[in-house]
Amino acid sequence: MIQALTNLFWILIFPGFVFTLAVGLVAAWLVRKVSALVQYRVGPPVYQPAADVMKLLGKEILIPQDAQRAVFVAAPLIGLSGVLLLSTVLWLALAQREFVGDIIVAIYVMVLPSLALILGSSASSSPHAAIGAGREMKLVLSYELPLLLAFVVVIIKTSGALEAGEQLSLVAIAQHTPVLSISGMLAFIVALLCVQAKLGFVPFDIAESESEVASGVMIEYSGALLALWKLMQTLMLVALPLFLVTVFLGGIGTSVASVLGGVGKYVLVLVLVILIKNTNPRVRIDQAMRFFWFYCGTALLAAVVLATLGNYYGVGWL
Amino acid sequence: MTEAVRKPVLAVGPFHPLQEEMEFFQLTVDGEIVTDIDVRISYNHRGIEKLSEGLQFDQVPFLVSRICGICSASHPLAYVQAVEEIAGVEPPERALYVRTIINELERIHSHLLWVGLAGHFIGYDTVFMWAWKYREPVLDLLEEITGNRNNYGNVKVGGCREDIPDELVPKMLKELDAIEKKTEMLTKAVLDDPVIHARLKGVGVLKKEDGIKFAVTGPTARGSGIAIDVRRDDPYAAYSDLDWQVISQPEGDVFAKAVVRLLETIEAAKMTRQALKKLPKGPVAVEVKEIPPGEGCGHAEAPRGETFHYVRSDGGNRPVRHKVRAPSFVNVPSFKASCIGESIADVTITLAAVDPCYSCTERMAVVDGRRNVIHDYASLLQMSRAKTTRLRKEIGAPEMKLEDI
Amino acid sequence: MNWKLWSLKKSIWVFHVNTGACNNCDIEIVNLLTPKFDVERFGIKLVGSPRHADALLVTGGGTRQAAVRLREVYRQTAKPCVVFCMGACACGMGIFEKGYHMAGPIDKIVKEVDPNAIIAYVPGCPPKPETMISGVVKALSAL
Amino acid sequence: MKQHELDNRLSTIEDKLIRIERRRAPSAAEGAGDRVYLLCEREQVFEICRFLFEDLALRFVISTGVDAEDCFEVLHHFANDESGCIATVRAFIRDRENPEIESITPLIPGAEWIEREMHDVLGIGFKNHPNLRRLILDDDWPEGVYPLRKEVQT
Repeated sequence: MIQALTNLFWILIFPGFVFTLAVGLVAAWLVRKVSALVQYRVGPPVYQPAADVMKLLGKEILIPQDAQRAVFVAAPLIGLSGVLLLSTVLWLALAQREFVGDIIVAIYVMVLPSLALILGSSASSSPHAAIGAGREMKLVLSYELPLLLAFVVVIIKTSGALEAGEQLSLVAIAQHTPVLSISGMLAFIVALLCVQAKLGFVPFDIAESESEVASGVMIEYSGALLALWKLMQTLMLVALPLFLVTVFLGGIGTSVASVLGGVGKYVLVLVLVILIKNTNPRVRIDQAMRFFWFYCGTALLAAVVLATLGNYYGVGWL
Repeated sequence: MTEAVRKPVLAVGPFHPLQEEMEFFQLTVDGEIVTDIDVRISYNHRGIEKLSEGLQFDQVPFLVSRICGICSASHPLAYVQAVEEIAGVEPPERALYVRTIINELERIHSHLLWVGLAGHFIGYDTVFMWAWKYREPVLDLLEEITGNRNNYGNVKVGGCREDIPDELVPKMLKELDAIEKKTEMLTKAVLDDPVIHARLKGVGVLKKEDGIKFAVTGPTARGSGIAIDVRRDDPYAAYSDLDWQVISQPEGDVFAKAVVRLLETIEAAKMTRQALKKLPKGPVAVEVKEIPPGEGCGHAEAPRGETFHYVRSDGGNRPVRHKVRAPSFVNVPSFKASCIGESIADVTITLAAVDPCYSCTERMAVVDGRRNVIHDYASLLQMSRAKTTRLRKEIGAPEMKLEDI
Repeated sequence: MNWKLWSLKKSIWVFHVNTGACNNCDIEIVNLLTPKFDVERFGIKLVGSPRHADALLVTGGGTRQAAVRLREVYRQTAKPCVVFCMGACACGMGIFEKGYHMAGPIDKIVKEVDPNAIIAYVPGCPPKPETMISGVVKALSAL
Repeated sequence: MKQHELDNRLSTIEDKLIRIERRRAPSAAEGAGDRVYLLCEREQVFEICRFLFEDLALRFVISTGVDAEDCFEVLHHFANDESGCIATVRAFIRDRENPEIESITPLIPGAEWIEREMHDVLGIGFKNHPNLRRLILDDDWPEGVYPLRKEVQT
């Protein structure tokens, strides 16, 4: 009984939903504040993202006449639950509970938000949303393969040091820091760019382009449903960098020192994301595809070869 | 298909954070190439010509200054000149100088505004923020003279309503120096930038013959080598006393229009300074008792081109006919000549280059009959920006940073 | 104060509708975004879809052609929302009151769709950016 | 082309006109600001505009439609940018019931919009106009109501 309650507490409050949400809101504020400072503006107050979401929850929900209602309403829920699942898996793995969260599960769950976006915008039957959905789909196609390859590199890197049957376990992978090698570094950089695309940030905000016109995937959404999308994005700001931290940077431990270190790693990844967002112009969808498939793909193939060689000859830094 | 496209574009798409006037463009494209353009105006038709017939001669300037917020000094001036022509009134010399100064300040603020928006259209948001920042002091000066940041309402038949206080002149001279310096810097940054060259040169060419056929005016004409300028051709206010040049460029592309506007801004700052230094003493208005029957044409060079007003009087206290021709009315249709055959990534900036009362490029729908693709304004803007990025890579230009400007 | 009201006051997403204005009010609204005024400080953000908006900034007196579109936009806006009439034209059609092509004023057009619409007025020709900000603040404190 | 030369050239088409009126803007600087009005019947308007636009190479400025109670007037304004002169062709349409005049759009494409506008607000028909659709009145505007006519009260 007590065990069940603790688990519930873990999942819902700390470090589950509520905690993730709090971190996400702060992260979202950081994104806007830093962007404003770059443009010589003051930027919003710290409670701004929370206020935005709260306000949207209190507003009316309009569903377009021609929309497929069930899918239209279900899509943001699917997206949100996808991210929640991901963050829970991550937290449990990080806190080294007895949980056999495996990296494949995480990778599959990570696709859910993008799929939900495509579903939702296709269901809203607006030409703008249709364009957005088409772009999102192409974007997913372009970054999903490099991301997978990046994880393959990690699996190769860590497999030598792990016991049989543990190679795919997130808990086990979190014990290692594959970024401290050439192949790991390459994989990390590519994965970071993929995360940028997953978050829908410049230079890969092709599907949304919120800064100019919200004629993107969410154009027909309003009220609480829009709030769900915003929440999903907020939670992704926590989950995705955290995933990178877990897989590449050795995770967050349980001792005080390693928690502090872990927070530092998370902030580092987040700041990297924000900086990339603010110093780059938007690319076109075909440029993004070429970038991910050709450049990132080549780099990762090299990384896979390096990692295999390193494993075979026992050279850690390759 | 058309219905399905039009509805969402009109109801949802047309509005944009950088809001502009309502006009609706429908572009027909074949692949990447624009083959036809259809324009629907009327969203902004307020019936000013009819309203004017119901107002007294001295009330009309307030109406016509609200034709366009950015040309709110040139429209009343053109009207007042038409009425002065009927009445045979000659305003005092100081009034002519005050009119000149306000019109040139208006030109500076309008051109800087355009430069900012053009920057925004090709993906240089930094240019946008900075140009608008430089523009603020001009608005402050105008507020100090006329009491309003826009809509000055300063001219009347027979002179001006408010004078420029002598104490303000040193401050204005100082501000003008600063503006001129900043604009020169901006001009240099824009003219030396290889990306802007690659992005704007040879784009949206309006040939000289086409320009004459479509009767274009202002920077649109001067960018196509048609060196016309009402300030020189039919001098009004104090322009014949000042030392200045008509800027024109022969190429006819978007780049030429940008160059014309930037150089004109510097020229306008110089003219304002000269006029301030020469400012004669005396009253700023003479009394005008009544307007005799007759007809008069007044025209003035607004930032976008010639504003033309035709007024007819029957001896009463109201005009019986008042025709207004804003420069955009003839400049806008000219993209029938300059846009057709261009790629859609370049259409936004080509339309914006005309500066149609600060860009009507909002209301656009692109209909591709062959591929069934609908592009809205956002995707056009994106295409335009993506092209900038691509060109930047091709010439190996460094990433733009805020400090570079 | 309940959380709905608090959050509504702290996060105002606005959508801008021009219904036949002379562009002055529009320029001043864009001016609000630039570094000098920076309304993001107050949580005010311009959005590109009326469905996301909490406030409609309407400029211009409402021409016959634009009125139809304004009604459509109002219907698409998620409630609760506030309609801000920016400038003299939007408040009472100003100098264009007798024009034959006018369908305004804005409050009349909006009330045809929703008689209980919340409408705030910011007069001025054009209102200064400071006035606009203070107008928004006053409208919110009256809620 | 200087002013006196323009005056000379204009007198070559005097037989097509009712008369020529000349005025001078009082505030204009030396050697500038002449206004010339060429009064004619509607049948002559295309030929005169062709002469001004092609032979004299004047710049088309705009057209004005006027409801002058007993007739309609269509004024085509042209500018001579070398002398600052504005030459206005003033054509009378005497038939109030069915006002029609020849379009100059085939000659000057820049006149398309203004002729459509005059068609909207004054109900003047333009023969040979390539695209005489509604331009500035709204989609629901009643047919046959022309706001700029004098009988329409605001």
